[in-house]
Amino acid sequence: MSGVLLTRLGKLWLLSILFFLYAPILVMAFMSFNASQYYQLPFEFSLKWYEKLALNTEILDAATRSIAIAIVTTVVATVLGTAASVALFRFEFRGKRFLQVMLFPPIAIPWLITGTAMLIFFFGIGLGRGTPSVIIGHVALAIPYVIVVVSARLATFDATLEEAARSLGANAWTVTRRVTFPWIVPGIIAGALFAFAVSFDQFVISYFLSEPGDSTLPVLIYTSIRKGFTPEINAISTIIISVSMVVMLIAARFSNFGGER
Amino acid sequence: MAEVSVKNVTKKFGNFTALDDVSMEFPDGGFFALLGPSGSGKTTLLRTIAGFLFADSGSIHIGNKSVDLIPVEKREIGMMFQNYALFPNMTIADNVGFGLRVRKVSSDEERRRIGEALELVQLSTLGDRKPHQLSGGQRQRVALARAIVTNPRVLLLDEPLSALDKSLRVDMQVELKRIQHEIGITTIFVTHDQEEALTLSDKIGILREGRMIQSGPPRSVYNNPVDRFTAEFLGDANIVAENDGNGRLNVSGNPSIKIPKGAETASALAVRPESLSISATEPKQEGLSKVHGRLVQRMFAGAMSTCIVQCGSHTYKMVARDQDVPNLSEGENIWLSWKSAQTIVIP
Amino acid sequence: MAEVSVKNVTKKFGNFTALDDVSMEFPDGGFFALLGPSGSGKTTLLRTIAGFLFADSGSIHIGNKSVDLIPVEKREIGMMFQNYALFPNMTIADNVGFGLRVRKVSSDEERRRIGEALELVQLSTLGDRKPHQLSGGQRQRVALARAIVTNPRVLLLDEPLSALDKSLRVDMQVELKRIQHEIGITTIFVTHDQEEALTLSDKIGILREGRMIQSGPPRSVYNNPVDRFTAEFLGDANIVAENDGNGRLNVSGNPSIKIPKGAETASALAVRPESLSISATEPKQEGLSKVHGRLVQRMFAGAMSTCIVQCGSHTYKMVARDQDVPNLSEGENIWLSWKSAQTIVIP
Amino acid sequence: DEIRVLNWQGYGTDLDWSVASFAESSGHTVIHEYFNSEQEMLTKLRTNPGAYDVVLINAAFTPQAQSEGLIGPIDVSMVGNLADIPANMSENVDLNAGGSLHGVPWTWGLTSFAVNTNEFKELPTSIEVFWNSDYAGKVSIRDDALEAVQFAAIATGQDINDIKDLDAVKAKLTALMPQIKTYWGSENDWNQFMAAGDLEVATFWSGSASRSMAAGLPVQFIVPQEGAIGWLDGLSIPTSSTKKDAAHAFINWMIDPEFYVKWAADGAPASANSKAAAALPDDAFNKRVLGDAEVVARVQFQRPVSTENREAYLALWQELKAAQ
Amino acid sequence: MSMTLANQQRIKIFSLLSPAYLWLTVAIFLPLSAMFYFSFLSDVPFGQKEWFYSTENYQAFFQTTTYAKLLWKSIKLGLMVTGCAVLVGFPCAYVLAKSIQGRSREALFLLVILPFWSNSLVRIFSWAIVLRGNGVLEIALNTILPFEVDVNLMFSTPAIVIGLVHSYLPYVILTSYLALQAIDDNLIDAARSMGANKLTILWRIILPLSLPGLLAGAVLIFVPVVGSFMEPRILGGRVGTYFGTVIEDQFVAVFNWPLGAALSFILLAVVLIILAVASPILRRAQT
Ligand SMILES: Nc1ncnc2c1ncn2[C@@H]1O[C@H](COP(=O)(O)OP(=O)(O)OP(=O)(O)O)[C@@H](O)[C@H]1O
Ligand SMILES: Nc1ncnc2c1ncn2[C@@H]1O[C@H](COP(=O)(O)OP(=O)(O)OP(=O)(O)O)[C@@H](O)[C@H]1O
Ligand SMILES: [Mg+2]
Ligand SMILES: [Mg+2]
Repeated sequence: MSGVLLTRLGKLWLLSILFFLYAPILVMAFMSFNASQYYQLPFEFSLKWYEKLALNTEILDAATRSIAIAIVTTVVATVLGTAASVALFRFEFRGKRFLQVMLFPPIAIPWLITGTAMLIFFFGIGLGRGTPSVIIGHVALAIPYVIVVVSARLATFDATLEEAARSLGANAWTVTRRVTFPWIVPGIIAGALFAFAVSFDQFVISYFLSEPGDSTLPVLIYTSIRKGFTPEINAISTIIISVSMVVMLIAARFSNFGGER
Repeated sequence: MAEVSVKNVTKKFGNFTALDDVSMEFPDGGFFALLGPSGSGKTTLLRTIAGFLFADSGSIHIGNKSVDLIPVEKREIGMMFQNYALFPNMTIADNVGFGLRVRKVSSDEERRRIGEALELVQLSTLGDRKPHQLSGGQRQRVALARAIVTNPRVLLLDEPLSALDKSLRVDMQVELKRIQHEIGITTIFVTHDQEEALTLSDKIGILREGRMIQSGPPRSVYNNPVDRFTAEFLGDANIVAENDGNGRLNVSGNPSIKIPKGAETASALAVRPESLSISATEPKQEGLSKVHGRLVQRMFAGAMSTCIVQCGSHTYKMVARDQDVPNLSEGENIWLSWKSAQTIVIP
Repeated sequence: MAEVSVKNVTKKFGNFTALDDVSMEFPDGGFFALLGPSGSGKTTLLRTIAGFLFADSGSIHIGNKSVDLIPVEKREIGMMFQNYALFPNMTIADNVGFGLRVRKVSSDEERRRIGEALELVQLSTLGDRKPHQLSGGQRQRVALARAIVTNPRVLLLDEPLSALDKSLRVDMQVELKRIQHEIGITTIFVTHDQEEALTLSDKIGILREGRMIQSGPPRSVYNNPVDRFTAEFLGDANIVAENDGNGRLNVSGNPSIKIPKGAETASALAVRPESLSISATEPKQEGLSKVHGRLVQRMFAGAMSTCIVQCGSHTYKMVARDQDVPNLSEGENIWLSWKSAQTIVIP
Repeated sequence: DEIRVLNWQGYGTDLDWSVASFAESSGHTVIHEYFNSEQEMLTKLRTNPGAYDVVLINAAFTPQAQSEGLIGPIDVSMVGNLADIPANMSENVDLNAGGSLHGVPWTWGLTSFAVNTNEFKELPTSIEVFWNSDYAGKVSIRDDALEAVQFAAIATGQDINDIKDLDAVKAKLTALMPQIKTYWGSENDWNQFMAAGDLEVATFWSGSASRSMAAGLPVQFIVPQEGAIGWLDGLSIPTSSTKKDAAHAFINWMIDPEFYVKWAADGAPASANSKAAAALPDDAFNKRVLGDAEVVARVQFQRPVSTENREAYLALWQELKAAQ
Repeated sequence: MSMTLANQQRIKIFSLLSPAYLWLTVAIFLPLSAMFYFSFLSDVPFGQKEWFYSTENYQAFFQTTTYAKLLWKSIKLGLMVTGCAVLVGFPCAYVLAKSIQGRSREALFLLVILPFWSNSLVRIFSWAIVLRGNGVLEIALNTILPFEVDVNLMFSTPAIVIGLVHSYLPYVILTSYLALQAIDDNLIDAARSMGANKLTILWRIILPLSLPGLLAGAVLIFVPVVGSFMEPRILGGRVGTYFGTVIEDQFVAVFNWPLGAALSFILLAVVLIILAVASPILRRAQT
C-alpha cells in the first residue's frame, strides 16, 4: 500500500538525515583514534590522544567549567525565556510586537559584536571580566532562542484547557504548572537543549569575558587554532558527546516529553 | 448554595451582538435550563457567568455579591464545556481529580471522591486511560464528573448529556437531580432536549438572537408562550389563526375554530400537536374547535406516532401514542379537533 | 450510490475489543442508523468503514468490491466526525469547499455549491468566519455541510445533529432525507436520538460492547427485540415477567398477566410504556393483561406525560399525552392494563 | 607573584616545562592569555588595564603601543641577558620608540613561503612560483591585507615599507587570486591543508615552518631570490602592570640561551640572543637557513605602517576578496 | 468594569516578562547601544587615541560596491541555506511527529539536537575532512561505487551550504516538530475523507497549521546565517568572503570597531526589513 511505502520512505529519510547530522561527529570521533596529528588519512589506530588528554588538566578544567556554565545558563535562560514567552503568547498588551522584534538583535548581530559590546559595557559599569559576566552574557544570548522555540509550541495550545482549569479553582500558578506547562514541555526541552548548545559552544562571549587562566573549552579550542589543535580536542569532544548521548537516552527512556495528544 | 443573577448583560464580538441586555434570576439551589436555537448565545451567557468573558455592560451577581471583579478561579463554580476541554496529558482520574488537588484535599479523600464521581458517570474502569482513548460519550461523562466532583456553589453545564444515549442520559439526569437536591448546588444547564428541560428544571430561560425572550417555570412557558417563536420552539405548535395585519385574527374562513374571549386582537392562535384528536367523522361535542382535512402521512416514531394532516393551505401535525390513534389510512379524509381551552393565545 | 457491507469485522485497541465480529449489510441508497450505548463501538465502526482504522480481521465492501486495500481518499465517502474536525485555519466557506477544490471543480461551480450547502444548513451569512468564531451547533452544521457537499457515494455521519435544537434538527433531517432520496447516497449515521433513528432510517443496527446485537427495519426491531437489552435500550420497556431460571416465566404471582402462546420458556416478557392504559377501576374487557398498583408520580414532559406506578416490587412507567390520561392524583390506587398482543416476548 | 602574559598561543612563553622551571627557580607563577592578531593585542591592552604583566609585541607595533601609553620602558638593569643581544637588535628604532627600550628583542623570523617537497623535485628559487599555472588551485596565502600587499611588493621588486606603485601590487595580486585555493588563517590551517594535499605552495612563517618540519610534514621553507619579509618580536611590560619585578625576571628567562635551545628543538623562530643562536646544533633550521648571511641580506624588515596605508591596503585586499 | 482584573493581569504580564527583558537589557541592549554609539565615532575612545563624531562608517558602506555586493551575497546564502534546511528538515520533523510513536520518538527528538552540543569549530573541521579531495566522502564513495569518482567539494559554495545547513538543521526540525505534533490527526482524517491526496493535505492543512513552527525555525536559521563568518571562512576558501567575514575582520584583524559596528547595524536593519516585508505575506499564506 502506498501509505505504508510512504511511511517507510519517511523513516528512511529521517535516518539519512540523522546520518547527515552525525557524519561530522563520527568523523570527529574517528579522528580522535587516529594517530596523525594533522588528521591525515589513512587511518592508523591509536589511543595516544586520550592518553595525552588524561594528562592535560587545562583541557579537562576548561571542559568542566564549560559544562558548569552551560548548565547554569540553561536553567536560568529556560526559566526566564519560558516565562516571557507565556506572557508574550497568552496575553494581549501594548508594546508586544516591539518586544517580539527586540528578540532579533541578539540573534542577528554576530556574536562577535555583541561580545565586544558586552566587554566594553561590563567594564564601563565596573563588573569587569570573570565567570559571572560570562554567565550573564550566555544567558542573554540563550533567552531569545528559548522564547522563539517555546512560543512556537505555545501557538498550538488550546486556551479552553486553561479556562477549564480555572473553572475548577486553579490559580494562575497552578494553571501554568499543571495545564499549560505539560503541553509546552516539548518546547521547553527543545529550548533548554538549544540554550545549552548556545552556551556550551559559545566562544566569543567567553573569549572576551572570561578571565585569563579560566577559559572555557571553546575558547581553548579557538585559541589553539593558531598553534594547531590536536586530536586531543576530538577526544574530549567525543567523550562529551558520548556521555551526553547516554544521559539523554536514559532520560528519554524514563520520561515522556515528546508530547502526546 | 448561591443564587445567581444576570443583570442587563450585553456582550459583543466585534460588532456582532451575542448577548443583548440579558437579565435572569437563578434562585439558590434551583435547577435551570437555558434553551435557544443554535447560535443564540447560550454558551456565551454561561461563559459570562463563569467569568471567562467580560460583559460589555451589565453585571453578574453570585450569592448576592457582584462578581465582576472576581476572577474565575475564585467564583467557586463548576463548569462543563461544550467541547469538554479535557486535559490531554492527564489520565481520566487525574482529570477528574484536578479540582480536588487544587483544593488540597487529602489524597485518600481525593481518591475516594474521584472513585465516586467516576462511578456516578459509569466509568469506574477507565480511570487510567487518557482522554484520546475514549469515545465521545465517555469524554462527555468525564467532563461532567470533573465539573461536579468539587461540589461547587454553582454548576454551569453546557449541553452536558448531548452525546449520551437515552438510557444513560436518564441515569445521568437522575444523578444530577440527586446531587443538586442533596447538596443544593445551583445548576444552570444548556440543553437541546426539550423533554430534559421540561422535566428536570425549576425554571427555563429561552434565548433568541442574544435576547432572553421568556423565562419561567417550564409548564407556564410551555402553555403560555409569549410569542410565536417560543410557541414553535418549545414543543411544537400548529398555528391555526394569524392576525391579518388589521388587528383581527384571521381563522382562514374556518368558523369552527373558536377564538377565546379577549383574544380577538392577539397576534396568533396555536394548538399543540398533542392536543389534537383525530377522527374519521366530525366530532359533535360542545366546546371543540375543529378542522377538516386529509391524512397525508402517518409516521412511526417509537412511543409516539406522528400524523401529518393537510387542511386547506395549512399543514397540521398531530402526535399521539399509536394505540390512541384510530385506524386510519393515509389519504383518508379526517377531522382534527381540540378542546378550546387548549388553544394557545399568542399575545 | 453504492452498497456497503461489513463482514465479520473485529477491531482491537490493545487488548480491548472495540468491534467483535460485526457484520451488517447496508443496501444501496438506503438510510441507516447505528445505535448503541456510549462506548459500544459506533464511531469505531464508522471509522473502519471509512478506512481510518484497519480491521484486525474481516473486511469492508463498498459497491460489491472489497475496499480493504483502498485508501480513504479513494473510497469516495463523505464523513462527518463526532468532534467535527473543522480546519481551524480556513474560513467556513473554505472548509465546506475543501472537498470540491480537491476534486478540481470549477470555481464558479465551487462557489455555487458552497452557497447551496451553507444555505441548507442555514449558515449562509457566516461563510467568512473562522470555526473558532462559531457556536457549537453552528460548527456541527458546518461539518455536516462539508460532508455532503461533494455528493459522495457513501455518507457516514457520526451524531450529525446532536448539538442542534429540535426545530433545526427536524429541518436538517428533512434535508438529509431529501438529499439521500434525490441523489441516492447510501447514508449511515450514528445517533442517540431514538425518534430520529426510528423515523428516518430504513434499517437500524444496534451495537453493544462491540457486538452487533440486532439489525433490521426500525419497527421490527422495536417490536421484536432479540433480548432484554435491546428492548430496554430502544424505547423503554417494563419487564413484566422474567424467567425463573428453570425455564419457566415467573409473573410474580400475577395471574392476570397473560403469557402468549409458545412464550412459556421465553426469557422475559415486557410491555412498552406507551402500550399501557391507566384506569381507576379494574378494566373488564377480554384479552387484557393487567396489574394493580399505586400512582407514584406524574411528570410533565411537553407532548407526553410520564406516570410512574408502583405494583408490588415492580415499578411501571407509562407514557401518554396528558389529555389521554384520566384525571388521577399521585398516591391513588390504579390499574394498568394492555392488550395482550402488545406484550413483547423476549426470546 | 602570579604574572599574566599576553602572547600568541603556543609561542614559546607558554611551554609547560619552561613555565614549570621558571616557577621553580624564581617562585613566580605564569598565566597566559592569547591574542589572534596584533590589533587584538592592542585592544586587549587598551580595554584591560592592569590585566597583563608581559606582552609580546611585534616591533612594527611597538611605537604605536608606546605612543598610546600602553607599555612602559624596560628597566635594563633587571634584564641581565640583554648583554648578549647584538646592538643591531637592541638598538632597533622601533623597539626603542620614545627614546628608551620598550621591548626586549626576543625572536625574529621571516614571512616567506614553503613548498610541499613531495610535489617539487627541484625546489623553486623564485617567488614567481605562485603565479605558475602548474600550481593553479594549489596555492595559498594568509588572509591578511598587510602581508598580502607586502608579499606582492616583494614580487614586484618594491620596498615593503615604502610601496610606490600600489597599482602594480594590485595587478600582481589580481593575477594571483585565481591560483589560490584558500586563504590560511592559522598555523593549524596551514598544517592541515598541507597534510591533506590541498596545497603545494603557501606563504609561511619561518618559525612555524621549522615546527612543521619538526613534526614530520614534507615541507621546505624557501627564501626566494626576490627577498622575504622579516619581523622582530619583543617582549614588553604594560604601564599598568603591578608586578614589574616578576615581569622583568620572566623576560630575562625568556632570552636565556638555556631556554632557547630547548625550545628550538621542537620548532622555534630565530633567537635575538647571539649566544643562544650560537648554541644551536649545526643542522638546526634556524642556524641552517636564518644563520646564512646571504639569506639575511635579502630580508626586508617590517616597519610600522601608517594608518592611511593600512586602510588603503585593507580596501585593496577586501575588494580583491569580494570579487571572488 | 474589570479595572482590577485588568490590573492583576498587567502585574502578571509584567512579572513574567520583566526578568527576561531586564536581563536582555543589561547584557545585550545597553552594550549594543554603546556599540551603536561607537558606530558614529571615528575611532574607539580608548587609550589616548583621538576621535570625533562622524557618519563616515555608514558612508563607507555606500562608497564602494564591495559591501553591498557582499551583503547581497550573504542574503542569498541565507535564503539558500534556509531553503535547504526547510526542505530537508520539514519532512524529517513530519516523520518524527506523525510516523514515529512511543519511546523512540523521545530518543530521536534528543538525538536531533545532540550534534549541536559539539564544538562548532571541531564540527567544521570534521566537515573539511569529509569534503576535501581524497577525504572521507571520496573514499567512501569510491568503496561503494564501481567506478572512480573525484569529489572535492571543499572550498566551494556547496561546502559552505552543507556546513551551514548541518549547523542549523536542528532548529527547523525541532520547531516544526513542535507545531506538527500538535496537529489533531482528526483533521488529516477529515481531509482524506474528502478525497484529498497526500500533497493536498500537506499543502492545505499541515503546512498552514505548522507554519508558526516552521517560520520560527526559518528565522532562527536565516538570521544568523546572514551574519555567519566562521563556516564560510573555513569551508569556502577563496569564495568564502561574505558580509559576516568582513565584519569579523573589522573586529578581529583590523580592529576598526566603529566600522564593524556600523556594518553590523546595517546588517541588522536589512534583516529586520526582510522579516518585516515577509511577515504579512507569510501570515496571509497561513490562512
Ligand atoms: N485509542 C483507543 N484506545 C483504547 N480504547 C479505545 C480507543 N479508542 C476507543 N476506545 C474504546 O473503544 C470503545 C468504542 O469506542 P467508540 O468511539 O467506537 O464508541 P462509540 O460507540 O462511538 O461511543 P460514543 O457514543 O460515546 O461516541 C470505547 O469503549 C472506547 O473507550
Ligand atoms: N469569537 C467570536 N467571534 C464572533 N462571533 C462569535 C464568537 N463566538 C461566538 N460568536 C457568535 O455568537 C453567537 C452566540 O454563540 P454561542 O456559542 O453563545 O451560541 P450557543 O447558543 O451556545 O449555540 P449552540 O447551541 O450552537 O452551541 C453565535 O452566533 C456565534 O456565531
Ligand atoms: Mg453553545
Ligand atoms: Mg462515538
